[in-house]
Amino acid sequence: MKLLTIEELSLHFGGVTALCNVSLQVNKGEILAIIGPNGAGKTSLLNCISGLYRPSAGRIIFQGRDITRLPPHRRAQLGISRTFQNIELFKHLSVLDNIMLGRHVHMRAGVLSGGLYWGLAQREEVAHRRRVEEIIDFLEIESVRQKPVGMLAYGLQKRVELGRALALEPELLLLDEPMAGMNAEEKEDMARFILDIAEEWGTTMILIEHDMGVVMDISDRVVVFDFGRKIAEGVPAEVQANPRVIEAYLGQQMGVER
Amino acid sequence: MLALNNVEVVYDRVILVLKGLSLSVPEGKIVALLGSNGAGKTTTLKAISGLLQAENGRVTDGTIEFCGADITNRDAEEIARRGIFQVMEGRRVFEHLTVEENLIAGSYTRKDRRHLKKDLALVYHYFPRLADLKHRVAGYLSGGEQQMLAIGRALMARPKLMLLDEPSLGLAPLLVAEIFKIIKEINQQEGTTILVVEQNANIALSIADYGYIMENGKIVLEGDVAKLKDNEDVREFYLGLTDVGKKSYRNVKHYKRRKRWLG
Amino acid sequence: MFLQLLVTGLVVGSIYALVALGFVLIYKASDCINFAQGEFLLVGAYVALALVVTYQVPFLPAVALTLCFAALLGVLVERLVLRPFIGEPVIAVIMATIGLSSLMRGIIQFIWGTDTRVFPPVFPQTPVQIGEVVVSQVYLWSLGLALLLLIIFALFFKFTITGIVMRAVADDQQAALSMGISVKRVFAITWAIAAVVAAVGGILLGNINGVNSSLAHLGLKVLPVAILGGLDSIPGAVIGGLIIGVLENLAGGYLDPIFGGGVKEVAPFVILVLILLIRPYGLFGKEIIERV
Amino acid sequence: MDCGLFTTSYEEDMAILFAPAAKLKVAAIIGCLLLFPLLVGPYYVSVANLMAIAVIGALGLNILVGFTGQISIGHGAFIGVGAYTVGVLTTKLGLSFWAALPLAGLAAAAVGALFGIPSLRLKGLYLAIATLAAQVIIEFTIIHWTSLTGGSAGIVLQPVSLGPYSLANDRVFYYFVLLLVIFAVVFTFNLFRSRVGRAFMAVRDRDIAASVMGINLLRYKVLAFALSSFYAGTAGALLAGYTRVITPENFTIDVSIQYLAMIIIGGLGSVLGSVYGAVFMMLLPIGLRALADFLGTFFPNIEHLLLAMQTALFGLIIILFLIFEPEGLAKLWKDVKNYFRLWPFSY
Amino acid sequence: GKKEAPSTGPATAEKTKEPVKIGGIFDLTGPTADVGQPYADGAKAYIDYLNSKGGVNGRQVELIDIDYAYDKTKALEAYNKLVKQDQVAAILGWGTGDTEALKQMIAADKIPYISGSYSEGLLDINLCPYNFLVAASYSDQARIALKWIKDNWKESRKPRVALIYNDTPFGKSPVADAKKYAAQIGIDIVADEVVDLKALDATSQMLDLKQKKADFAIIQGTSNLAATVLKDAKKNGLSTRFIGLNWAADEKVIKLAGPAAEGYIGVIPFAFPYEKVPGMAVIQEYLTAKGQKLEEKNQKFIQGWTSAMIMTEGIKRAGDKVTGEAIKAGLENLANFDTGGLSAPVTFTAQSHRGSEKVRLAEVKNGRFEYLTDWIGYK
Ligand SMILES: Nc1ncnc2c1ncn2[C@@H]1O[C@H](COP(=O)(O)OP(=O)(O)OP(=O)(O)O)[C@@H](O)[C@H]1O
Ligand SMILES: Nc1ncnc2c1ncn2[C@@H]1O[C@H](COP(=O)(O)OP(=O)(O)OP(=O)(O)O)[C@@H](O)[C@H]1O
Ligand SMILES: [Mg+2]
Ligand SMILES: [Mg+2]
Repeated sequence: MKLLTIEELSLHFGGVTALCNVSLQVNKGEILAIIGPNGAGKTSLLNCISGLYRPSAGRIIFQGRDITRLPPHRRAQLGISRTFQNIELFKHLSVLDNIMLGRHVHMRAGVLSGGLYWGLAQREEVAHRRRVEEIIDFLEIESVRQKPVGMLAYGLQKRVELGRALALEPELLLLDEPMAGMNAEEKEDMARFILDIAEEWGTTMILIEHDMGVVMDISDRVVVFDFGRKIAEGVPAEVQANPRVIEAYLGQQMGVER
Repeated sequence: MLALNNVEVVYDRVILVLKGLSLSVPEGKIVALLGSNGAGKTTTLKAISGLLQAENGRVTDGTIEFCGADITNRDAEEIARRGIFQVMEGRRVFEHLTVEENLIAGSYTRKDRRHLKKDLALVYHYFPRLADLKHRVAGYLSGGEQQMLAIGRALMARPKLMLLDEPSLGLAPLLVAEIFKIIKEINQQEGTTILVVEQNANIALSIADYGYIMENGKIVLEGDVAKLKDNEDVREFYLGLTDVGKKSYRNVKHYKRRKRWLG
Repeated sequence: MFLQLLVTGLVVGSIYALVALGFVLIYKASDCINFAQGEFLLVGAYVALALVVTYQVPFLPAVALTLCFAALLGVLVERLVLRPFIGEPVIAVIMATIGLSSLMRGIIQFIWGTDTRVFPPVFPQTPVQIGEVVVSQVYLWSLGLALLLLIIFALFFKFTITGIVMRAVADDQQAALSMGISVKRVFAITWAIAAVVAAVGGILLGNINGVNSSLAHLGLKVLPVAILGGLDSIPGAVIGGLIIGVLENLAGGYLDPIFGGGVKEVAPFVILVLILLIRPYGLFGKEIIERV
Repeated sequence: MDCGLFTTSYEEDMAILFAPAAKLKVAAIIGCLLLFPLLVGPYYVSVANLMAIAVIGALGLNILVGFTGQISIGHGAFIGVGAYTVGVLTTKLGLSFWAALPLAGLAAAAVGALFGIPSLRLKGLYLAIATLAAQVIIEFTIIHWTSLTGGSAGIVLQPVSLGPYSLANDRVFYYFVLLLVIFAVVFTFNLFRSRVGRAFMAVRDRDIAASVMGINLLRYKVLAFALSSFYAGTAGALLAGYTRVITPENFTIDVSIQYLAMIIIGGLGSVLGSVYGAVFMMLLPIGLRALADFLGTFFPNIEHLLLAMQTALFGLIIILFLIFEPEGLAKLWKDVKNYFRLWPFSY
Repeated sequence: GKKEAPSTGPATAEKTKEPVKIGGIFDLTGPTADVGQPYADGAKAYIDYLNSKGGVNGRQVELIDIDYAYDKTKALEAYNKLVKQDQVAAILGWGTGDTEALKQMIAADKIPYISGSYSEGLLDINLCPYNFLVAASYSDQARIALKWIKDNWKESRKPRVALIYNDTPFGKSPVADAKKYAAQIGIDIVADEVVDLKALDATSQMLDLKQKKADFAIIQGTSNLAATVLKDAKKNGLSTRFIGLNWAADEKVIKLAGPAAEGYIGVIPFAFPYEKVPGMAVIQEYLTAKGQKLEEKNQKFIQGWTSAMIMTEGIKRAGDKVTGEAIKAGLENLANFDTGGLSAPVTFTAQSHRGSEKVRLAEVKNGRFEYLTDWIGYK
């Protein structure tokens, strides 16, 4: 079952080619890892999928629908959600509000109803608060739920960001280096959350990560990028043994480690 | 060369982050500082380089000595002039300047401008990639390129002590290896003393001479690299190794999840 | 008429460019707009005036003294008012400079009152006839001076280390600090230069028909110039100044009789909005680099 | 002391005032406000009335600047749109003030929304200057569309009556505007603990992330402009109904700046801050004048000096505030409260 | 506000009586401060002088003055404070815009109001029963200037006249009437030029005048505007002759414009300090006692002095009951009231508050205004 199909996608910035004729398929329910050297265009690809960049050529098809020209918020409504390489939380808002914002597309109340806090708005707030509390429990961040996220430690912020993306109840979850800057123990936690999400919610995920250990262990399939082109694709073990990948990305040591 | 004695750091007058931390960096060596998120590693570096003030933080107790002089709570620029250069977390290159202008800005504290050309050549020698990108605007470089630039910029200042804050953050494995190789080279060929903060304990310990491990604002373990590598906890929590070798993230999951359900 | 308006526009535009330069300098170094630029202009004009009229100092030494004073004032203002805002959000800085403008205006008013004061004639009063166009000599001076200063600054920012460092500070103050760049010094220099540039503008303008508090409005009026050119672009300031000077005069000349005055004041803003809609960072402004 | 409160349901947890002490406090404040005009002369009531109008305007600006992060230097002009709508509708079309009041809000909202459209592409200072352009352009229109607005002479309105009472009576107007202010404050409070308000804050903190969370940036930015201008228009309409004289000077850039000062001094992104800020800024000139009068009895010359320095002091106070309490009066007040809540156990 | 307390009260018994409070809404710092300051000084000086002579009807006069910086909003605030808080009996006001804006309230509150504005619009006795104009209205002034132009016109073609004014109610006040009158008597109005009150540049307007070949231009503005216009006219080589109405013609114009002011004609309703008239001797005496010099005062000082004199005369004639109505009646009692030569004689009646219709014209010669005419009207 294809959830997302990318056809011949290209992206240019002035003279820089960030993506060049990239085609890719993501199947429902899988965890697809994208790896590649810095500046290979991994984040750019996610940006194209979530609508922050407009590709110069090519198509993006999500659940059978061409979304290439849709603005980001429309894609969110269709069920695409993401986290960012450098945490992009709403710094002055509490953890709760941040995750509530993830529910935005599922809520309806407008200005009037919200300002009067009457009827729909009030009912809705309570109902969605319940969902949000579940996510908070799941990510084990109960103790900080009322704190402004700007004050939290890095690792916790990463979790909140995951929570916010999750609150949208996405079909497709894009994770851009969720484990960067974490130590081994925290990586383990994050890996556990990702696997649980896949298992319990059945969410499809695209994961960018530089830690090969993690990639090899938790992804179903791996795609490798270099200079904006896809240079390899396959199950983790296959990719790891691919000489092109070793040369461009892993280096000798990593390649042979297994 | 550098010594921190019982340093306490407080943010916003109330948040106590460093709780009596002591460490020392001998001249010409590479010292690694490891620790979990939020342990206060960055804070330690900022305390040394004087950048705390910009964030409303202060060293409230203890002393920081550099080459025999007390530099506790001094201005950042003064400390930099004395030869300490911090490469900040998250690279922080000057986005709108070109690569070369970034490097020139790095040489600001140098008194003699005559060596500018030579210094530039040296940086380009270590990072040939930067030479190709000379005239590109730094804000659009990829993460790894920016990291190279940040280190290159530090080199331009010819510091006695270089503080590196998570140089591997977000870099591809190949680059991580390369950058650490260059760090080692710089240390050996230029004689620059280096204090490096890293999450990637494997690689950090592979080039360092000495290591500190901190938790919660204090040093909990220190020693020669070899000794650290043997330590049980370090192996488990920092190197991700178990008795049977490398553990799998999939297995971790089941183990932890069971624990969560039981608990 | 058209030619005359065009020429008048160009020379007036050169003064705008000069004043806009003050905005650009400060923006380049500290990413903030100085809403008190008009008051700096006024101070320059008044100080020169006081020296010339009250203390009978000859004009050129008086100008030199004024510029020194302006530099000092710039440094002082930076030290006392702006320094605490290093690293604060834009809106706080904007408001601080608005407060500063109010403060300076009050003090100026207290010292010099609100009456118009006039310089004894320095530049020859007889206008120069170029073809059928008449231009007063002060304007020609300002045109020349503005162009000269603009070239100097463009070179300064591109090629001197101080210039590069100033731009670096604008990008990331903390990183600059970590490299031993004295952000304070950079700011002090910037404000000093900006105040000097403003004073030059003030003296030139004061020589046209005198000095009163309305000169300070020029600060606001020139904002569109700085934005149009792109807040951080020195050539932008020049081109923006000339464009707005010309368009404003043409609009004033042809539309004022229809609308009954005031078109000159809005024309720059209308032009500005139209251009911003197409180019959100002005003609030559640096884009805010936003990567995720 | 409100420590140790437990809630058992989300409804309770999410109520604004669930502690009895808080309820009591609010009741006491409202009681004082109701009694106020009976205790002081008409002049102070009229000052309070202008203050109340300013509170509504400041709330509006804070929605835009403080909560949504879109800097605006054109608020004065949007207030003017409201005032002139009332002026034109009542004098030219013979509409009653009561019909014109909501229309004024809507007209201002429409104009605000129009000038809010560039906010999608313009950020920070560039947007600020675009709103400055709005200010200048609207002001120009007001002054030069003489047939409609009376040009620089302005419009003089007929007295407005509320049933048997005349709004020209300071006390009557006071109770009327007090009601509106309370409504506006509560409305704003509620807004920012529900969906739309949260989206505004998300746009402020990080608009890219907000768009990825499904927030339509253009819609919400324009909505913020419209909503903010609706408050402004209402404030303008009230001003028109109360003073009965509308002239362009009421809506200059200085007014815009004064409103900015209110919300910055009060506290950006704080509902109560808008209230404190508006009250403070309206009291400032009166306080200065009183101070001058008082000092004048001792030193006959100082009052002249102080009056001349009013502008300067305005600037100085803003600067000092920004330096010493950048988060505004709201924060200051919170600190004081926190201090006394723990008192005498504060360290 | 500044209270003009008596410096040397003469009769001690009278001091126990409540002072009469009157308000002053002046422009000391705004765009018309160039003329507003000396005007306010003059008014305050007169009250001080009056108090030193025992006040009115044995009561001191307290002038509570507020600087409103030519801002109608602030004028409204000031008015509210004066009426509601200080409960003044009458007010000396200032600008056209603010006086017009306040006129409804003035009528409702019954506050006799003598403003520095002589706008025709304030003469409607039904709308403005409490406003009094102490000099010829701006419209009348403009008509007189036009009539003078016509009377002295030698050529066969019609004279071309331009109107220069500022975009305020003050500036626009005489425009429509002047145009109407010009059409009546056969003068072409060729241009309307709008110049800001504080403008320091009027180049484009002067270029327009030059193109339209105006023979004369009538200026309605204040000293600063007039000076800017005169200077830019000279710079651009115009041959137009300029005539300034009341507020645009005083010594300050000469000071600011220097040689460019030569030949400038003023419409002058009040006396210059250097005139030898009985009223001036009083001022001289008062100023000398205060250690000040008459030569340092200008014509706008005299104007303020005279206005305050007329106001207090009304209060005096109101008798012991100083209510607004009584003061109004007192003022309406003035018939050919002689200000000691400081202005034309003033007459108010219950039907008309047009205090005078007469002015003198003067021309700047060698840096000084010299009269061209005696007191003249246009009829
Ligand atoms: N907004 C932009 N403007 C200009 N160039 C850009 C922009 N975004 C990305 N690029 C360029 O596109 C290329 C790909 O960048 P991208 O961020 O996708 O890399 P990446 O694979 O995510 O790298 P990393 O692992 O370092 O995050 C780089 O060369 C980068 O400089
Ligand atoms: N400017 C600040 N104000 C207040 N608290 C701060 C500030 N900076 C850091 N902290 C707090 O100090 C603690 C230590 O932070 P620090 O950044 O030094 O940790 P770190 O060890 O570098 O972590 P990481 O691995 O995430 O970079 C954290 O709990 C953080 O919340
Ligand atoms: Mg990336
Ligand atoms: Mg850190």
